[in-house]
Amino acid sequence: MQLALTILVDGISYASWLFIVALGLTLVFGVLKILNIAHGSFYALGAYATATAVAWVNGAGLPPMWSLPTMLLAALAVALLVAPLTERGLLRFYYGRDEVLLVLVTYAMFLMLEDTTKLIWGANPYYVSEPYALFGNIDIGHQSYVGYDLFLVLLALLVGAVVWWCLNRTRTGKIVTAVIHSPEIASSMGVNVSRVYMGAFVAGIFLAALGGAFTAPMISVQPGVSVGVIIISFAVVIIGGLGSIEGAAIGALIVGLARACAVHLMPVAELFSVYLVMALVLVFRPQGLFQRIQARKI
Amino acid sequence: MAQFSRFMNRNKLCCVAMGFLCATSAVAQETFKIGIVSFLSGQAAESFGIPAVNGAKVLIEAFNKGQAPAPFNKPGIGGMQIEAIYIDEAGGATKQVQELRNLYEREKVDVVVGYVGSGDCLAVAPVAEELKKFLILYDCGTPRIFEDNTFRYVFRTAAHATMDNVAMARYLQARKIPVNSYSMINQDYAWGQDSRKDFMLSMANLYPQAKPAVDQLPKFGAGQYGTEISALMSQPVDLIHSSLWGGDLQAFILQSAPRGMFKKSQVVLTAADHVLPGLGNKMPDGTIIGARGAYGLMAPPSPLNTWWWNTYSKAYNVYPVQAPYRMAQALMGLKLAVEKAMAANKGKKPSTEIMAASLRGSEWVSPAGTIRMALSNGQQAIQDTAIGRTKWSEEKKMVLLEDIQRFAATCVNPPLNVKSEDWLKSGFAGAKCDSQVANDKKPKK
Amino acid sequence: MQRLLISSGLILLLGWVAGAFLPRWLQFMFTMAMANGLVSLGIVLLMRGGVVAFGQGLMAALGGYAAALVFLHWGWQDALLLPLLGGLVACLLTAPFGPLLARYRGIFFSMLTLALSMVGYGILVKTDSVGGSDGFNMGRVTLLGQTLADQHVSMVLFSVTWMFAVVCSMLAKLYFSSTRGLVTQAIRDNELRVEYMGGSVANTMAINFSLAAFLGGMGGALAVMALGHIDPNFSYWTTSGEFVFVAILAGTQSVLAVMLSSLVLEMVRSFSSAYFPSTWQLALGLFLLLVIRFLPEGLGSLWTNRKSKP
Amino acid sequence: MDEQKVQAMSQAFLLQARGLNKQFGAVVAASDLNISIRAGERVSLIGSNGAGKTTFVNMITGYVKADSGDITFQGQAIQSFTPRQIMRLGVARSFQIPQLYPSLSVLDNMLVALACHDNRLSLWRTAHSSSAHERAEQVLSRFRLLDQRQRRVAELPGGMRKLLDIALAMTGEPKLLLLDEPTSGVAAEEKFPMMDTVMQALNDQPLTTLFVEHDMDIVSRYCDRVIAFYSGRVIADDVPSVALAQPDVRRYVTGETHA
Repeated sequence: MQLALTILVDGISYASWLFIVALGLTLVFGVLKILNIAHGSFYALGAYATATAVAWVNGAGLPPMWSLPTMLLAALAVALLVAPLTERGLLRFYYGRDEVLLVLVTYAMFLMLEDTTKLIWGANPYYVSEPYALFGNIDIGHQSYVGYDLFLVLLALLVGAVVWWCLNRTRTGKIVTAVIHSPEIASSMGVNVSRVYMGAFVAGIFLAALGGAFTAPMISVQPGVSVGVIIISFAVVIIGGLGSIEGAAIGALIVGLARACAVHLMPVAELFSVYLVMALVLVFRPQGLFQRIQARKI
Repeated sequence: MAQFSRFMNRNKLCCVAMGFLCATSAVAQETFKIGIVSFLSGQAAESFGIPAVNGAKVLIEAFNKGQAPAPFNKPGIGGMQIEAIYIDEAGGATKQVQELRNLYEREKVDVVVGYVGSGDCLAVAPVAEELKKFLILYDCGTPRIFEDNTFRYVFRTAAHATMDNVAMARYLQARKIPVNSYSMINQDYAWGQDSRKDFMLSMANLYPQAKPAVDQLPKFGAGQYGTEISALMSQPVDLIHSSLWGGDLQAFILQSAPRGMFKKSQVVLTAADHVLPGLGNKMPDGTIIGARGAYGLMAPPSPLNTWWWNTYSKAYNVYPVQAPYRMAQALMGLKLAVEKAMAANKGKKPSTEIMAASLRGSEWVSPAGTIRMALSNGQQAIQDTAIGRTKWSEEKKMVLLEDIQRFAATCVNPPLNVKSEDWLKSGFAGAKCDSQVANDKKPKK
Repeated sequence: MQRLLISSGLILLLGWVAGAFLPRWLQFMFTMAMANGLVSLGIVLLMRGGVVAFGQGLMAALGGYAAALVFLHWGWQDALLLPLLGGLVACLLTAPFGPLLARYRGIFFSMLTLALSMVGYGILVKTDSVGGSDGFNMGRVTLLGQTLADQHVSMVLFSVTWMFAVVCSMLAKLYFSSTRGLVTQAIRDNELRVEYMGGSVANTMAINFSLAAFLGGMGGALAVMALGHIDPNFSYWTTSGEFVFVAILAGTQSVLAVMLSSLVLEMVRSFSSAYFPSTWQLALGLFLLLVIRFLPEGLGSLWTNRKSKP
Repeated sequence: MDEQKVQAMSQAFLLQARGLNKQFGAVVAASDLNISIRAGERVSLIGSNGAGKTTFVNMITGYVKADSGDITFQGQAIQSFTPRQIMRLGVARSFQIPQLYPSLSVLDNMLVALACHDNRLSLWRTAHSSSAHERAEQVLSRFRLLDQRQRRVAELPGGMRKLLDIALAMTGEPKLLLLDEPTSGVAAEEKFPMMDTVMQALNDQPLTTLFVEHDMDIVSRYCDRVIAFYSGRVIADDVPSVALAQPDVRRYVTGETHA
């Protein structure tokens, strides 16, 4: 019982972190049909930006609570500066290419961003652990958790809700969903598709950066942080169904819980638990959990 | 298309330029070319690769200017200016094997000093042997390299990883720290798996009654340890052992300290010195850490060490940790060996054969104490090591180490021709632990 | 057919002669390029059917481990035998997955193969008996019972690899213009119609998958023979990514292009990491982008015009 | 009725559909369809859009599975078969949207069809054997496509695509040929020449043909039986002159065409 509770909490808190990152990935795929390997690099950028910004806030002697909005702004800055640059200056030249080809394009972007980040911030580690202490500790069962981790769960819920609302309750959202279903029809209805692409990409990158920004306090920001998140967030969106919001949520939960079970019950299996889940889901639901196969008109 | 072809042309030019460069360096005798390979990108860059390369840069500069203290004061290497080529170790063993061949046969280097990854070391060693080229492994840990093969041109100028966990267990015993149960968290690849095994065997020798409890093997570069920490803390134990390093270790500490893990159990980290400067007061006091040698804060005081400490600190305004020390002891050993070989070779640049012969079985004093090429027919070094306890110093604004205890090389390394694992299982048969220096002052900054 | 045989024979001889004059490092680079090229050729085979395998590294790993293990434990050390064996093992071990994977298309095929290769990676890292994540070394191969001296080994390995590369390329060319080869292309265009013509899409895909596995295993075995070392990274996703890149760079129209692209990648990576040690990823990434941008149909499109059959 | 009789009945017919039902959500595409086709008949299926013509064809060829009811071809129940199995029995079809291999040449399209039909796909035997070329070119010439054989299909005009689509279906030497709107998307003045070409090509062998068509002139000119659909039901089934004269047909089907 106690163990079950711990597994649940651990699983959920891991899942919520994963969800924020994966959401951006699935959004970008849904609209631009690009499975973005460089997503991890934007995550890293978010973390670095936060490291710099929060350090500055603390330096300015502002109250620690300020670091939360700062992190938000850092992520926003990354999204507004870098995303349009890469989308306009790079990605758009590859639109309409084969999905797998685009994976490679983003792989190249990933390589380049790795070195670029290193050129800007160097190889030394950055720490911004101050926010991590903001919410103190919370005891659940016999475990004492850091409040911040549970705050991330709330953040994830909030992010999920906001994105869902934007897509389903706003005019822009309707347009975006239209583009997701069929860019051709949307553009024939006078939608400026390239604007939507740009917007979706910025949003996706913002979510990646947000994930990085709010993870920064619990890690040491340094080269290589990007690699860890790529494949696992891939697994999430593949499990959930590419381009599906609720899919990303469920996928994140599945992965989080699977991993938590592995760690608590069978640590030796942790290494490939996630891939096994992914493979299994694909075998039984080729399109992922939240994607249906539409018959083609002949 | 235009860009593309231009790019290729540039490469052709590169080749030509390089060919020319090779030609010159082949005839000219006044330079000694060293290929230095370490992580310049990826997870190991921050903690190992770049500090080591930085160390190499300052040391080689000092060598070339003849500014290093005796016996390293001859300019360059025996008068030859040192020319270094740096290669990124990231990209896997396959890439390393190819780049090693390119270094020897395309860049015509006289020696390659490098490799942090055990897998890379295993892969490149036979290649150097096949090409009959001089190779110095300066860092990688696995004992398998020389225990599974015999080499003539391949050397390792640092002790292998067995030492780290043996010393840790001996420290616990020497400090009379009671351990009836212990948990472990190690990365799920060779380094972590080996450290875990070594520590368990060492504990079996010194703490036969101690029971292993939780045994976590997170994947390399996991970043998020919340779940593992819950698992570790779900069972009350006296001791928690970890061989995590670099970013993983930092993340683990940042995430576990607030949850009171370091208060609940005594935490021992076998390779943690390199995170101290960065973590600062985020490093919990009283943690027992190793440095994979008597490095950094635990280096034995000596003029040489003071010089090295100051030179490095001045250049990069952070004090040197294990990685630069390991690089330094490799380059120093190399310098002396080559100079000895030149003396034997009437001052001319010696052949690989002679250089290897003079490094084989030699010994020299490094900032971390004496290095002895004692094992595996004099190809594998042993060295003294030390373990200490962290203590944040408010006035120095840095983490210091107290209760430092040194262990003689012969006490924590297997004797000649005994495989590490057999030695551990034999209960450290033949270990000589007489010369134990107890706590002394760490060098002044 | 005759023309194909003669031309491949000539290419084979030319390569052998030319190889003898190369410096050893270049010989080795060619050897690796050909070995990797074979793995990528497998991907090209699948690409002609419209799917891209992102887990081809697993095939190379299986072939490599198989070769290295029989070398050590059964003492089979022949340079001509091991590659065939590697190919066979990879083919047989993955054959069961063929029919399953045949159902998948596009990104899902890629991701499922990737997942499989990562599971394989995990298992290999876990297996101490094969050296875990560090892998293990394999000794020097023999040729028809002859042991090889230090100074000959690199030339011999080059010649052997070159031979396998040329022969496989020839067979691949043959396959591309065969009935099943043509149907494979038809499947990429419109598999529904292939089914309506009475052709079995699933079979063809499964067969291509197994052929790709064979080539992957063979390439892996050749690479291991040259490297003398194998580790789980063969099966890591970035390795597969490079194989895929070579396939994309080559395009699906020419077999020769595959080998060429593989060589180009080796060159670019090696020189960029030698001349920009801390920004070589930047250079490599830039190169990938330029190629994909300016050679959408791959290198092959430079000399095969679209209309004519490959 | 007892088994023998059913057998006997279905023997008499080449194709027989009994009690077919199919719904897509709220849309009824087929409700209790009972249609029997004799060997040698030229039947045309008419009806407004969404009346269920194409769905019927899709059900026969296995692309869509009926919710209930059964289909027999030469007395063999085929409702559970895949398109591939059904095709192997001798049922071929063309498509409303031509289903071709755009990146291949016209000739290669035919070679694929032949290779699939022979069902002896080989890893080494070339697809470009002279015998295969002969057969392919023979069919192409019947459809007046011979001089296009080296063109990539992607570059073909719509009418030729339609022809090639039908030609592909024909290579299997089928017993039953289903043409789904052969003239849709073809310019008005090309319709008749095109249908003439098709019909001549068909005349060469005894072949039962079922075609979905909108153009009543084409219907009355080329077929000897008309089945009219309205919202999934058959509202008329007779020789063209009679069927097209029926009030229901005039109201629901042809009404919109000649108002």
